[in-house]
Amino acid sequence: MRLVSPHQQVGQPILQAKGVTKRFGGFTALDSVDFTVAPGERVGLIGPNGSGKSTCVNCLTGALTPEEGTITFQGQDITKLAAWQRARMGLVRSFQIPRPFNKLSLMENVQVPLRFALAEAPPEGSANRAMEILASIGLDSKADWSPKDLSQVELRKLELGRALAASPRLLIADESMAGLSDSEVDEIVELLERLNADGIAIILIEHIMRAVMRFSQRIVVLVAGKKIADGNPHEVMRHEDVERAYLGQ
Amino acid sequence: MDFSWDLLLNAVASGIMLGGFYAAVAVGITIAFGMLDIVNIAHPAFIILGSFLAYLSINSMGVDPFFAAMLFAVLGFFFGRYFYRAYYHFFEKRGDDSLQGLAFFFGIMFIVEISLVLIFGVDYRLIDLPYLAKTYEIGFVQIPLRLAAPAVVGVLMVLAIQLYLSKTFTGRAIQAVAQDLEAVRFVGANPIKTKEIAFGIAVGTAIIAGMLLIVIQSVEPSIGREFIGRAFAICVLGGMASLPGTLVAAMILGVAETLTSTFLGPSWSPAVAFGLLLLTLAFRPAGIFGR
Amino acid sequence: QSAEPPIRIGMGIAMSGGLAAFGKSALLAMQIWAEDQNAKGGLLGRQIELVYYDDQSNPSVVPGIYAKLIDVDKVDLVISGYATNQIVAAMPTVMQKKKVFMTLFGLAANDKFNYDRYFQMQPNGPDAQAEFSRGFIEAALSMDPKPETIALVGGDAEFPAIALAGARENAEKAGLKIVYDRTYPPQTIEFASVVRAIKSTNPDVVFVASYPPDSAGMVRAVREVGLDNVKLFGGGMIGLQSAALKSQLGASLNGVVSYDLYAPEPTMKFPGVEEFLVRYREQATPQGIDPLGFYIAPLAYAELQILGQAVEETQSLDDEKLAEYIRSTEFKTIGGDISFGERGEWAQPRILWVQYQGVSGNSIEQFMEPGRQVILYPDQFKSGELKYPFSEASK
Amino acid sequence: MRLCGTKTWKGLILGNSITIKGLHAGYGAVKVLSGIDLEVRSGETVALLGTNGNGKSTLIKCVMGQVRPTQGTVHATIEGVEHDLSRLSTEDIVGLGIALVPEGRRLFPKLTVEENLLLGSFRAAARAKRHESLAFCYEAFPRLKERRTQLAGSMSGGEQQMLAIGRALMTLPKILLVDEPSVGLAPILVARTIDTIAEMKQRLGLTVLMAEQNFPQAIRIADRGYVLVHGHIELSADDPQSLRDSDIVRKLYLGGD
Amino acid sequence: MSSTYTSHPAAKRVLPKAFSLPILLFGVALVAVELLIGTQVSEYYFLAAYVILQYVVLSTGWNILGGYAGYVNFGTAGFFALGCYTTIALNNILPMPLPLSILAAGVVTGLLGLGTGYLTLRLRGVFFSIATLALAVVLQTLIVNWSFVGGARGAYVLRPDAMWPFASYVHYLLVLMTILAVAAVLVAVAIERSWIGMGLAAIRDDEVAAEASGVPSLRLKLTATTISGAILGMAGAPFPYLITYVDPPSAFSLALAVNAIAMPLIGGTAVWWGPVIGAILLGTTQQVLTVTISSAANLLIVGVVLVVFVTVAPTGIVGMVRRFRKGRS
Ligand SMILES: Nc1ncnc2c1ncn2[C@@H]1O[C@H](COP(=O)(O)OP(=O)(O)OP(=O)(O)O)[C@@H](O)[C@H]1O
Ligand SMILES: Nc1ncnc2c1ncn2[C@@H]1O[C@H](COP(=O)(O)OP(=O)(O)OP(=O)(O)O)[C@@H](O)[C@H]1O
Ligand SMILES: [Mg+2]
Ligand SMILES: [Mg+2]
Repeated sequence: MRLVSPHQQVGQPILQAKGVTKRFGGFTALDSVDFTVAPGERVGLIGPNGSGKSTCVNCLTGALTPEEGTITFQGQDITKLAAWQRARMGLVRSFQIPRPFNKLSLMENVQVPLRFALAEAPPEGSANRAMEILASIGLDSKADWSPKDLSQVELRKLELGRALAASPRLLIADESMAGLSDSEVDEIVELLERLNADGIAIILIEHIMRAVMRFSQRIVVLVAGKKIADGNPHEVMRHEDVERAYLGQ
Repeated sequence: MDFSWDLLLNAVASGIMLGGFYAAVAVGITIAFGMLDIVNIAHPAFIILGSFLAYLSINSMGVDPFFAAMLFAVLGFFFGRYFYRAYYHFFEKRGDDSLQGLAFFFGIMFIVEISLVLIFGVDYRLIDLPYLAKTYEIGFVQIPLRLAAPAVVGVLMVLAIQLYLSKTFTGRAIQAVAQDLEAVRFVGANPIKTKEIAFGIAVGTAIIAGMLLIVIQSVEPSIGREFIGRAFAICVLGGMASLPGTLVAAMILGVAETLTSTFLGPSWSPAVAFGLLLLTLAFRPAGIFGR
Repeated sequence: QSAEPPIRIGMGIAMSGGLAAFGKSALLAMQIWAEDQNAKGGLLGRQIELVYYDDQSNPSVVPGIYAKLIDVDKVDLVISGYATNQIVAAMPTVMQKKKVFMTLFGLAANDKFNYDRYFQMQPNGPDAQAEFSRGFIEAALSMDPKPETIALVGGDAEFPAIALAGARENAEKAGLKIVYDRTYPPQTIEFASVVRAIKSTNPDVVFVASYPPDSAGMVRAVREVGLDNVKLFGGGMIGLQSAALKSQLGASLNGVVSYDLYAPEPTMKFPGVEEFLVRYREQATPQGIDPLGFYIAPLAYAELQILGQAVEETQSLDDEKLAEYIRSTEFKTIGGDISFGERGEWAQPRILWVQYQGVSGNSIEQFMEPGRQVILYPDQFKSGELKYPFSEASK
Repeated sequence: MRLCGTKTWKGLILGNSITIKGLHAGYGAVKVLSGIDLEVRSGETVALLGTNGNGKSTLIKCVMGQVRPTQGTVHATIEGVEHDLSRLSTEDIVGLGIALVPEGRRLFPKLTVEENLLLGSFRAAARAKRHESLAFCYEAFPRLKERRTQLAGSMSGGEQQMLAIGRALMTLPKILLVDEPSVGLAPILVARTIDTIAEMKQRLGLTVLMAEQNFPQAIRIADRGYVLVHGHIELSADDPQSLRDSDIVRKLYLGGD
Repeated sequence: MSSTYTSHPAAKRVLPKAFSLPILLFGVALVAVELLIGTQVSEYYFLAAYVILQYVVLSTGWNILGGYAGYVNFGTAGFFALGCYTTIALNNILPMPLPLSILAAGVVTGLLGLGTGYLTLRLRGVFFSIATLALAVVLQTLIVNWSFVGGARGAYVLRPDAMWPFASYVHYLLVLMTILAVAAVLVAVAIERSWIGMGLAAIRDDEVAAEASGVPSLRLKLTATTISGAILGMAGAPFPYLITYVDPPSAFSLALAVNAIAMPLIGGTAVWWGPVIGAILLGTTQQVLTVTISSAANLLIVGVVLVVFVTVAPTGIVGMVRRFRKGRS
């Protein structure tokens, strides 16, 4: 398992984003967003469609470079680090639209982060570890299948499995439950809770409010690229801006 | 070379005319490669085929090549449609990488080239049209019709196709089909037919570009290979699937070549032209007009 | 008739790719020689068979072809394909087997090897680089008033590079000031900007060294841009010798001074050449091969005449004897009298410089008549006078 | 809306319906559907319920001619004329007047919003009315009008879903198939999207078959429903209430094992 | 928990060892045989074998980038030619034994590969391919204008005499090329079976997702472009000694670029033996055709073979064999 970075002191947030701004052409998708996550915290990130949630994830994990702002992870400035370096530090995400390695088997799909994202790669044990992960997402019986033969839901699970394999300190799950049945949503929530119990902080991006409410200790709401609320789930839900902009009714 | 306005303006004018011709060469690549994702490396071979058809038409039938090229372009269109159908059957239907198609087109390139050698021999051929022998002078800028006429035809061709793509339903479907083949069906269009038409158009433009080429310079069967790099470079520089981009990129390449060749010495012109491409790619990876 | 196996002459020759036009023309001439010779009973009483492989204009297949010809096919004699690259690529193999090597149009290809069984058919003489443009510069100097400046331009390839280097030397020796000296890359389409750049330096003489498509492009660009003040225009423009470009350029050629290897002028009526050209043209036209056959065909035929004569006279296929004979004999061929000197080059160089005069329209037939390609140099073959300045001569 | 009034009228008179009998289908060795009987009658909104991987999308693909049945029949009646859909290609089925809002949206990412919409009017019957249809779409989804020149691929998930519905409407369909319209939408938009579908149905006189996970939302607008479990029809309910009351639904959706 | 899965068949597929002894032994045996038959066999066969092995090296080198990482290099001829010209330049500065020139060429073209990687690091798919094509053109222009290595005029490289134990210089060239081919294949096998190969495969499928999984894509890509470039260049280093006289058109020949792509495709790009089989098959066909059908038609036949092959066996011979095995079991 990964050691806590020497820079980090107890009580310090694991992730801290300050003034993150991202523009596409003239359009500001993220507008000076501040964001912190404490170690082991469960944060829900919600917001209307197009409010910039995925963009935020992309900036945090290095898939996009923000125009302004700094991002600190475990006490270290990671604003300029590449996506893979952040993944190795334990800042791991899943993709909203699944992006499996299509020419690799499910087994190999999970082995890639096992070999690359861990500080000390376990060459011998990696196959067993990969099977464990596949089992935890219920895909162990399809270990040598190609991702092309999976349904949408299975692809989402694989997406999550690949993120798990990278041994995250902070896992960002971008709509991992979209399209799942309630019982499956519960399954995933339980999985996430189990991970959280191991000390992994989790940011959950989801439109399924039942899951968000059940899971989150804190909820952050983005609207049109701005953070409009941040705090206790029930308070946030009663926040009138949030009601107006997001929940409706 | 000493600088003079005379040289500069003439170089730019020549470059634009050359660019018009390059646009005609590249437009088919932009359609096939940029829009349909078909790496048609044999496109230049089709161009040479067009050159020889034009040559044949004037020398054995006495038909004006501009007119004949239109007719042959229609034939080329139908040939292209059937050709694409075969390509579809063997590659796309099986869901293979376009990489396989690449080898296929290399093969086609050899077949077309050598067939031309076997039929027409290996001599350099050229069409000298008396009515293009004139050179107009505007101020001190010289406009030889031999270069200007092909440029005009090339530009008109690109504009006409652009109009077709943006204003007709089939045209829009052609743009859409490369992005999501199956989804085209959801709007009621047959994607295979759509691609057939697009590839047909691409081959048609090759035939016309071939006619323009043999009016401009002498042609022998293996000369087409030399256009592969330029045509693809223009397509990429222009942003892959954009015809206005292709037109502008062709002009840029043409002007860059004539300017270097006038002021720096011609031997550096490919380095300048392709260096430009490399720089563009390095700083704006999607090309000038990339979306 | 004869029970003896045929004498086999092997070569690799370009039948596809960029050099194919020359390769095919040369091969046809050689086949005609083989027919002629076989009709006369062959050599040493044996029939002659040509064994040839397509080198695709690609020198990297050449070593293999010659190894196969010599080792596997066990041909009796080898000759080269067209042009320097192919010749040089074959040299190590041929030298290792100590074969006599008659070669077709290598530019100074033996300078590095100094192989004593090498004989080369292009009439460059031992110092090809300097010799090539000598006639052109002399023609330029013959003008009155004497020209003062010269522009040099050529393609980025082996032949133009050597031709330009020679022209540079000769021009400097003649006291001409070089006002433009540039090269252009192989895929150039648009020559007007090159010509305009040249024009802006205002030279008296323009020397071009080019390959076929560029030669045509250059001449057309010159016509369009106009070189009003230039006194003499021309150079080593390969391709102008071929029927295809001659007929396409037609009257645009008037005034251009170009190098050539044969011209149907009265001064060049070597015995047998006219009959050869008649037979060549009969076969060339239907095969899509150059129908005039001036550039390479007579010397390709002559090459085998020389080899044949050597075999007949020495009554042997022994390479040492053949080489000895060829080295020491003056041959009378349809390409003229030839004797070999240093490094297997022609002892007496014979690069022709011709000026196109009185061309009208685009018919090929006119080029078969004398008077269209007037020989200016060397004096021995001179058949007319230089017209100048260029704008006058172009009329 | 004016343009639709006549459609409603025709629809009522001539009838647009889908009839599926004894359908078996799958992907190669993977058998997904077995013995499906299903009917969508003229003017109805039918919900196709069922948890993931139970074959909802596959069923819709069978109707659209993307998956060929191994057994059974798929017929559609359009304006009183019956067609055997299992013999037609997808584009021909769309040509008849059956439109699909596909799973995963399947937009043309590098075309603009407006180009995407206009392509919707490809089929001959829709071309002439494209301007009216476009105005209608922009009225229904003002967001799309705002973003008409943006590339579809750079829109957020929810925006894309609107565009996908808009594009389907541009074909002027008689029958609309919708595969999971609410996936990935914010709650506020889920309800709005479902409402939009209901509204479109009303205004355009559509017949709708909708596959949906979100049971409470689907049930709001459905006239009838089917529940698909492991490729069988487990329940076929003739009114929304009986769906709500069913044990199967409770078990599947409310996690009451 | 982990013990539950030790028996699962997929779990047993632990990556095999990266180094392949059998290939090395085969290579040693091949060289030994070549040395033994040195004087008995016509040089023609040596030359033919040399050309085929040269293609084995080229297609193996190309495949490291094109097949494993999915970056299609159109500029093979540029790397090959740079290898040639390294030999020529070294020969002009200070003549040295050919093996040293080959190593030097590997270093130079490896650096070019590294540079290409840096220059094109933001380019994906076809953009990368076109960039490599452009790079080859720029390189050719530079060589054409660089008179030290002959420029447009070309350069001569004369063969020295052959030394013991080689029957001739061609024999020596053949043995060198054999060693090079075996080395290239060993490198390809090592990459394929190691974590580099897995990372490249992930990059090939989805670079963004690979990065998110911790794959240092830039570093791996640079590794691949460097190794691939070095192998392509080393294939070119002995070439001047084969044809004695090199000018830019023969070094930057289109045929090289075409073959380097066509051969792996015919063989199959997923595993190391795909390009090897492809090179042997297509290379042999070309060699045989050159000396049997002595006309322009031989290129025609190569074209037809290419077309027929990719239409009939789209996944290459590797795919065919796999399907055959699947069908049997
Ligand atoms: N192309 C395919 N090849 C093989 N199997 C497939 C394919 N597509 C889907 N399947 C399988 O068919 C089954 C049914 O899939 P389908 O997409 O119809 O389910 P669904 O009910 O629409 O679920 P979802 O909620 O995931 O959309 C799944 O188990 C899936 O694995
Ligand atoms: N590459 C891009 N170019 C232009 N605009 C973009 C780009 N990527 C995203 N956008 C825009 O930025 C906004 C935020 O998008 P983002 O995907 O982050 O939303 P989201 O909150 O994840 O929405 P959803 O819940 O629908 O997934 C959207 O309006 C989208 O159209
Ligand atoms: Mg999102
Ligand atoms: Mg579904």
